[in-house]
Amino acid sequence: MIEIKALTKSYENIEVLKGINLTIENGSIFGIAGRSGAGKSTLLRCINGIETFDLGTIKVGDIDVGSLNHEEMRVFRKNTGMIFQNFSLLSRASVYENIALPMKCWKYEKKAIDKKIKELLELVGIPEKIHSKARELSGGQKQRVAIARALTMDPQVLLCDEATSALDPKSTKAILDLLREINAQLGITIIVVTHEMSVLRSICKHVAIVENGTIEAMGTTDKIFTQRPQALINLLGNKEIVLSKNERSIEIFYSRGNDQILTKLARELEIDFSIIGGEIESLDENSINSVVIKVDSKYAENIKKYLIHKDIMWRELFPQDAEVDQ
Amino acid sequence: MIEIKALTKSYENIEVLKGINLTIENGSIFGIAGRSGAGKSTLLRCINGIETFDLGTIKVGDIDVGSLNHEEMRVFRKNTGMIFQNFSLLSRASVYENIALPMKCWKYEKKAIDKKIKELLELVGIPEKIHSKARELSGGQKQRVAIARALTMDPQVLLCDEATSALDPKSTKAILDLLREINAQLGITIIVVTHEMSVLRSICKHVAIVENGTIEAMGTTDKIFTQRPQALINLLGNKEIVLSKNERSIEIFYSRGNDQILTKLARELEIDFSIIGGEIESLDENSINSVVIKVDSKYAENIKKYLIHKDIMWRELFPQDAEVDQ
Amino acid sequence: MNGELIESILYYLQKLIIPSTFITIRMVLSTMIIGIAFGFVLAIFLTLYGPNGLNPKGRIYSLLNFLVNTIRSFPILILIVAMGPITRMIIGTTIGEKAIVVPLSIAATAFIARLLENSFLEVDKQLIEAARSFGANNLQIIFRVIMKESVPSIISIMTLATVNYISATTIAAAIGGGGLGAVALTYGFQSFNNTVLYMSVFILLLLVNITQFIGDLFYKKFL
Amino acid sequence: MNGELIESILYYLQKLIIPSTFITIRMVLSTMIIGIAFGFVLAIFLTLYGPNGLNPKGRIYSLLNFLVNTIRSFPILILIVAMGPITRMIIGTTIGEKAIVVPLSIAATAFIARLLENSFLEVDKQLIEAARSFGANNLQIIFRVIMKESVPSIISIMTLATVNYISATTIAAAIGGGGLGAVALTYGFQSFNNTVLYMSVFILLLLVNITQFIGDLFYKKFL
Amino acid sequence: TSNTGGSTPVESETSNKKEFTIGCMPLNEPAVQEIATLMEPMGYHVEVKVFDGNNLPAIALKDGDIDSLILNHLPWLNTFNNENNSELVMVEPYMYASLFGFYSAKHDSIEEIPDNASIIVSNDPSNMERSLEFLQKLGFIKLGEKKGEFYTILDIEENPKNIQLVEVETTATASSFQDADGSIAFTSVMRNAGIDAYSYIAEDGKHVNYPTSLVVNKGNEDAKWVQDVMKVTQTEEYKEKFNEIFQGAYILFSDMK
Ligand SMILES: Nc1ncnc2c1ncn2[C@@H]1O[C@H](COP(=O)(O)OP(=O)(O)OP(=O)(O)O)[C@@H](O)[C@H]1O
Ligand SMILES: Nc1ncnc2c1ncn2[C@@H]1O[C@H](COP(=O)(O)OP(=O)(O)OP(=O)(O)O)[C@@H](O)[C@H]1O
Ligand SMILES: [Mg+2]
Ligand SMILES: [Mg+2]
Repeated sequence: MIEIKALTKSYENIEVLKGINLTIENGSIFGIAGRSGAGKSTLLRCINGIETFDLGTIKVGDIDVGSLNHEEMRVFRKNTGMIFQNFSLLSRASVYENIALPMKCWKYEKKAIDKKIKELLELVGIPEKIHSKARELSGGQKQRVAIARALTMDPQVLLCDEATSALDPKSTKAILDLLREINAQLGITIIVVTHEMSVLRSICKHVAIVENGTIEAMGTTDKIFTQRPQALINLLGNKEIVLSKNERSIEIFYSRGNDQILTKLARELEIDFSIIGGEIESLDENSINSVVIKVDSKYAENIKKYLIHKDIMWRELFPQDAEVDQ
Repeated sequence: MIEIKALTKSYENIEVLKGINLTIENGSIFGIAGRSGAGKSTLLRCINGIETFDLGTIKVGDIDVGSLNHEEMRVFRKNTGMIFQNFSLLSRASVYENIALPMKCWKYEKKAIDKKIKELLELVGIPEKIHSKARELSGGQKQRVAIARALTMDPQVLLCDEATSALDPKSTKAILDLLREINAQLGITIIVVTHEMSVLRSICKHVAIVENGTIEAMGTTDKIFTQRPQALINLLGNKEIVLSKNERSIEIFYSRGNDQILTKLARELEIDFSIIGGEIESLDENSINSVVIKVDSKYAENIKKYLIHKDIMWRELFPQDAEVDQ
Repeated sequence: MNGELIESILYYLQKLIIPSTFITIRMVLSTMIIGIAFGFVLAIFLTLYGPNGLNPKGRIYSLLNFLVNTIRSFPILILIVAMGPITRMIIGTTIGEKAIVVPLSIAATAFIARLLENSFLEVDKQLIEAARSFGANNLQIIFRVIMKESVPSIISIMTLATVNYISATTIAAAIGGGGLGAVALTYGFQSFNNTVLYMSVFILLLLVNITQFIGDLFYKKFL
Repeated sequence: MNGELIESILYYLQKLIIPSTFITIRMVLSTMIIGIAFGFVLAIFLTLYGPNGLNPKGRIYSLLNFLVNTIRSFPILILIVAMGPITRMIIGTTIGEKAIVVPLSIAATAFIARLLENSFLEVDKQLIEAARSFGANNLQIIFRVIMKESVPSIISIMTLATVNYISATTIAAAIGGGGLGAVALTYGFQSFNNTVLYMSVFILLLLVNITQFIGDLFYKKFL
Repeated sequence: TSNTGGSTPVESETSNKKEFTIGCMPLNEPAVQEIATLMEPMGYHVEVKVFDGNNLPAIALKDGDIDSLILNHLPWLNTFNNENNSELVMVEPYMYASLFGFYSAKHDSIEEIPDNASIIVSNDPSNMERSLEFLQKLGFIKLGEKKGEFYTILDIEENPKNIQLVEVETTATASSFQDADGSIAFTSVMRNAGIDAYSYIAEDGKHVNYPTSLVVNKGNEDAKWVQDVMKVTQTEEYKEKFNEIFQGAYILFSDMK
C-alpha cells in the first residue's frame, strides 16, 4: 500500500505540491490525471525518492521514503520502476545498453541480461532496434525503450509518467495490455500518470485528479467518469455541444447488464434522438460506457423519468457543461 | 500547395522513406498518422529542409526545397514553422528567450517581440512562466513553449510533430482551436503529425497514413475513417469486440442530416441492439460520426437492407477486424 | 631571528612581491583578454567549418586546425623566439612585460579556441536543428544557441585557461617580463632565497584559488 | 652548400632528432598514462563530492579542489624542484627522462582532473536521476552514465592534454631529460643552431598533428 | 684502499670507473663532447648530459645523480656550496672562462649611453651580480649592501642615469640585444648568436675570477677518471680543438695572463 500524507513540495518560491493525500492499494492500477503543470510528475518523483519534499510522509508498504539511508534507498528504488516523461535515455548508448543498465548495476549475469532484453524488446515491439543508438530512435521507439528499461528489475511498484503519450494507438494498446498483464500476474502496483482518458478508463481501477498541487477528486474510475466532478470537467474542458433552443442533451451511462437501453428507450417512448457524443470503451466486466444524446425538449422529462424508473444513471449536460448555440 | 514526389530517404543502411507521394492543398489542415517509427517525423523534417533526402522532390508553393541555396533556405524556413516532437528548447534559456529567439534572429524590434510573446503565452496558457528556465517546466509547459515559438514568425506553413501529445484534454482542445483559428483566419497550411485519432478527426480535412516509409492510405478524414483502409486498421489495432456465435457487429456512419438513424432503425425494424463502440466527434458541418452496434444475427440482414435503402454508410466488422470470443 | 625574518618578508613584499603581483595580474589579464577574443573568433570558425560543423568546409578547417596545432606544438620559449619579429612589429621590442603578452596570447588563443571548439561540439544537435527550422543563420546559431547553451562550460574554460596562464607567465622570466613566476624562479630558486620562493609561490597559489573561486561563483550563477 | 645542409640534416636527424623523438614519445606516453589514471580518479572524487556533485561533501571537495589548484599554480620548474624528494623516492634520481615524468604526471593529473570534472558536470541531470531511479549507486552513475555520455568529450580532453604535454616536455631540458623540446631549446635555440631548431619543431608539429588526427578519428568513431 | 670506518664507499667505487657523466649546457657542449671523444681511445665512455642551465644540474651532482659538471663558474659554485651545505669541488687546473662585455647595437661608446637607457642583463643570479658590478665599474650605478647571496637589482643604491635593467634568460642577452640600448653578455653567447664576440664597447676584465672547470663531489678530485679528464683538457690537441670551436669566445685559462 502506498500512503501519502500531507505531502508538500516547493521549487524555490513556487509551491508545487500543496498537501497531497493519497492511498493506493497494493496490486492496483492507479491513474493520476490533471492539467499540465499540476504537479503530477513531481508527485511521482517524490514517491520514488528522486525528489526531496518539504513536509508530509510517503509510505510505500512499510517503507517511509523520507527516512531511508543511501543503501536502503537504492534497494527501494530497485523495486520501484519508473518510466520518465522525457524518456531519459543515454543518447550515446545503444538500446541494448540502455535497457541493460539497471541489470548491470545490480550485477546480473550477462546471459540473464541478454535473455531479459530480448524478451522485453519483443514485448515493446522493437526487437530490430537492439543495436541502434538511442538518439537514432523515433519518439515512440524511445518511449518503448524507456518502458522496457523500467521493467527490467521486475519492480513491485511501477511509476509511469505519460508512458504511452508518444505511441500510436496499436502500440499503446499493446503496452496497456502488457501493464494489465504484469499487474494481474505479478500483482505489482502501477501508478499511471496520463493525459489520455482512454488509458485511464481502460486500465485504471482508481483515479485521482490533481489540480494545482492538490488532489481535487479521487475514486473509482467509474465513479469519477459518471459523477464527473468539477475537477474532471476542468480537465476535459467543455464539450462543444450545439443545442438549439428546443433541444436538450442527456448523458446516459450503461454497462453490460443494460446495454440495450438506448434502443429500448427509443422504442418504448416512441421517440427519436441523435447520438452526439459518448465514451464507449468496451462492454466487458464492469466498465461503464456513456452516450450523449440530443433530444427535443418536449421529450426530455419523459426520458428522465424512464431512466430513473429503469435505475439507469444519467445526467443532463446543459447548463453546467454545454454551450448553447443561439 | 505542397507537392512531394517519390521522396526517398535513408539513414545509413535503413531506408526510412520509400517513395512518398503527397499533395497538400494550400490552406488546408492535413493530418499524418502512422505507427511509431513509420517515418512521420523524418518526412516533416524533409519538408522543412532540415533533413536532406536521397531522391524525389519536395515543392512548397513554387519553391523546390531540395534546390535552395543557403539564404533562400533561411527565408523559406522563416515561413515554415515547426513544432518538434521533443520540443527542442534551449534548456538554459528562459521561456521568454526561447520564444524570442526566432524574432531576434530576424531582427524584430524589442517592443514587437515583447508584445508577441505576451500574446502567444496567453494563447498557450502559461503567461506566468515567462521568466522560468525551460528545464524547470513540466512536459506540457515545454510543449506549449515550443508551440508558441513556432508561431512567432506567422508562418505560412506550420509543421506540427505531435504538438499536443503532452497536453491534457483541455489544453489540447485550446491548442487545436488555436490551430483551427489561424488556419481559417490566415489561411496557413498546417500539417499535423499525431497519434491521437481525435486530433485527426477534429481538425484535419485530409489524412494520410504512413506505413513503413510509404503512404498506404490517403484521403479526406471522413473517407479514411468510414472506409477504414487496412492501413488504418493496422494503426488502430483490432477492437476487442466480444461477440457470441449468434451476434453480429455493424458500424454505422452518420452525420448531421441523418443523425437520428439509430433510433429510427430500432423503431422501424422493431429491434433492440446495444452500442459497443464508436467515434463521435461532433455533429457540426460535415464531420462523420460512427457507432458500432452489436445485434442478434437474425436481424443483421434486415438492418443492412434498411441501411442500404436509406443510403446510410455501414460496414460489418466481423470477420475482418473483430475477434470472435468462443 | 624571527624579527629578522619578518623584516625581510616585509622588505621583499614591498620591493619584489607586490610589484610582481601586479605585473602578473597585468600579463594574465592582457593575455586572457586577447586570448579570449581571438580564441572565440577562431573557435567560431572551427565550429562553422569543422567536419561536424554548421557549414563543413574541409579546406578552411584543415588550415585553421593546422594553425592551432602548430601554435600548440611550439614549446613556449621557442614560440617567443619565433614570434620575435611579429612581437617587435606590434610592441616595438621583444623584451619586457608587454612583449611577453604577444606570444602568450597567441598560445592562449589556440588553447582557448580548442577548448571552446570541443565544448561547442557538445551542444545538442537537435537544438541546432530547431534554430535552423526558423531560419537562424549559422552565426546566429553559434551566438544565440550554441554559446547560450554552453555558458557554464565557457565559464569553466575561462577559469581553466586563466589558471593555466597564471603559472605560464613564469616564462616571462626568459625575456625580462618579470612577474611572480619569474621572481620565484630567479630571485627565489636560483638565488637560493627560500623566503622569496615561498612568498611568490604562495601569492601564485592565492591568485589561482581566487580565480577558481570567482569562476565557480559565475558557474553557479549561470548553471 | 645545399649538399652540406642535407648532410647536416641527416647528421642531426640520426644523432639527435630521432632518438629525441623516441624520448619525447616515451615521456609523453608515461606522463599521459599516469596523468590519465590519476586524473580520472581525482575527477571522480571531484564529481562525487563537488557542490553540484552526486554526494556533495564540502570539506573533502575543498581539500581536493585546493590540491588541484596548488599543483596548477606551481610554475612547472618549481614543481620539479618541490617534487624532487618524491621523485628521488620513486625513480631513484632527480634527473633524466624518467625523473621528469614524475612532476609532469602530477601536473597532468591536476590538469586532466579539472578538465574531466568540467566535462562530467555537463552531463544531463535527468540521466543521473534516471539512473538513481533504478538504484544505481554513485560510482555506477559515474562509470555507467556520466562517463558513457561523456565519451566524445573525454576523447577531446585526452587529445588536448596529450598535445599539451608534447610541448610541455620541453621542461625536461632543465633536468637533462632530453626529448625534442629540450633539443629545440638547448641544441637549437640556446646554441643558435637553426637547423636543429627547425627540425625538432617540425617533428613536434608532426607529433601534435598525428595526435590530433588520431584523437579526431576516435572522436568521430564514438560521437 | 681502506674500506673501514668513515671512508666513503663512493671513493672506492668511483675511483677507477670507466663510465661517467658530465653535465654541461648548450653553450659549452661542443667542448665537452670533445673531451668525450678524446677519452674514448683511453677506454672511457663519457655520457654528456645537456641541461638548459640553472641550479638543477648542481643539485643533481650533489645528490649523486650525475658524476661531474662543466657548467658553472667558481664564484657561483662557492655560493652553491654555502647554501646547500654541499662540497662540490672545481678541479684544477681551471679550463676556461668567458669574457663579459657591454654590447650595444645603438651606441658606439659607453659615454653615448643616454639617460633612461635600457640595458639587458642575464637573469641568473651570479651573472646578474657580475653584470651589476660591471655596471658599477662603468659608473652607471652604485651598489649598496648585498641583501641575499648575490647582488640583485634591489641592491642598487644609486642610479643617476635611471638605467632600466631588463633581466632575461642568458640566450636572450644576445638574441634580443638590439631591442635595448645595451646588453651585458658573454662573448661566448654573442659568438654563438653570430655576433662579433669582440664588438663590445666595454669589458669587465674579471674573467680570471670566473673560471670554469670540471666540478665533482669532494673526494673524487683525485679519482683516476677525474685526473684523466684533466689530463685530456691540458693536451695541445684539445686546446687547439677548443680554440677552433670557440674562436676566442671562450678563453682557455692557460692562455690568460
Ligand atoms: N526544477 C524546477 N524548478 C522550478 N519549477 C519547477 C521545476 N520542475 C517543475 N517545476 C514546476 O512545477 C510545476 C509542476 O510540474 P510537473 O512537472 O510536476 O507538472 P506535471 O503535472 O507533470 O505537468 P505535465 O502534465 O505538463 O507534465 C510546474 O508548474 C513546473 O513549472
Ligand atoms: N538519425 C537516425 N539514424 C538512424 N535511424 C534513424 C535516425 N532517425 C530516425 N531513424 C529511424 O527512422 C525511422 C523513422 O523515424 P521517425 O522519427 O521518422 O519515426 P516517426 O514516424 O516519427 O515515429 P514516432 O511516431 O515514434 O515518432 C525509425 O525507425 C528510426 O529508428
Ligand atoms: Mg509531467
Ligand atoms: Mg516522430
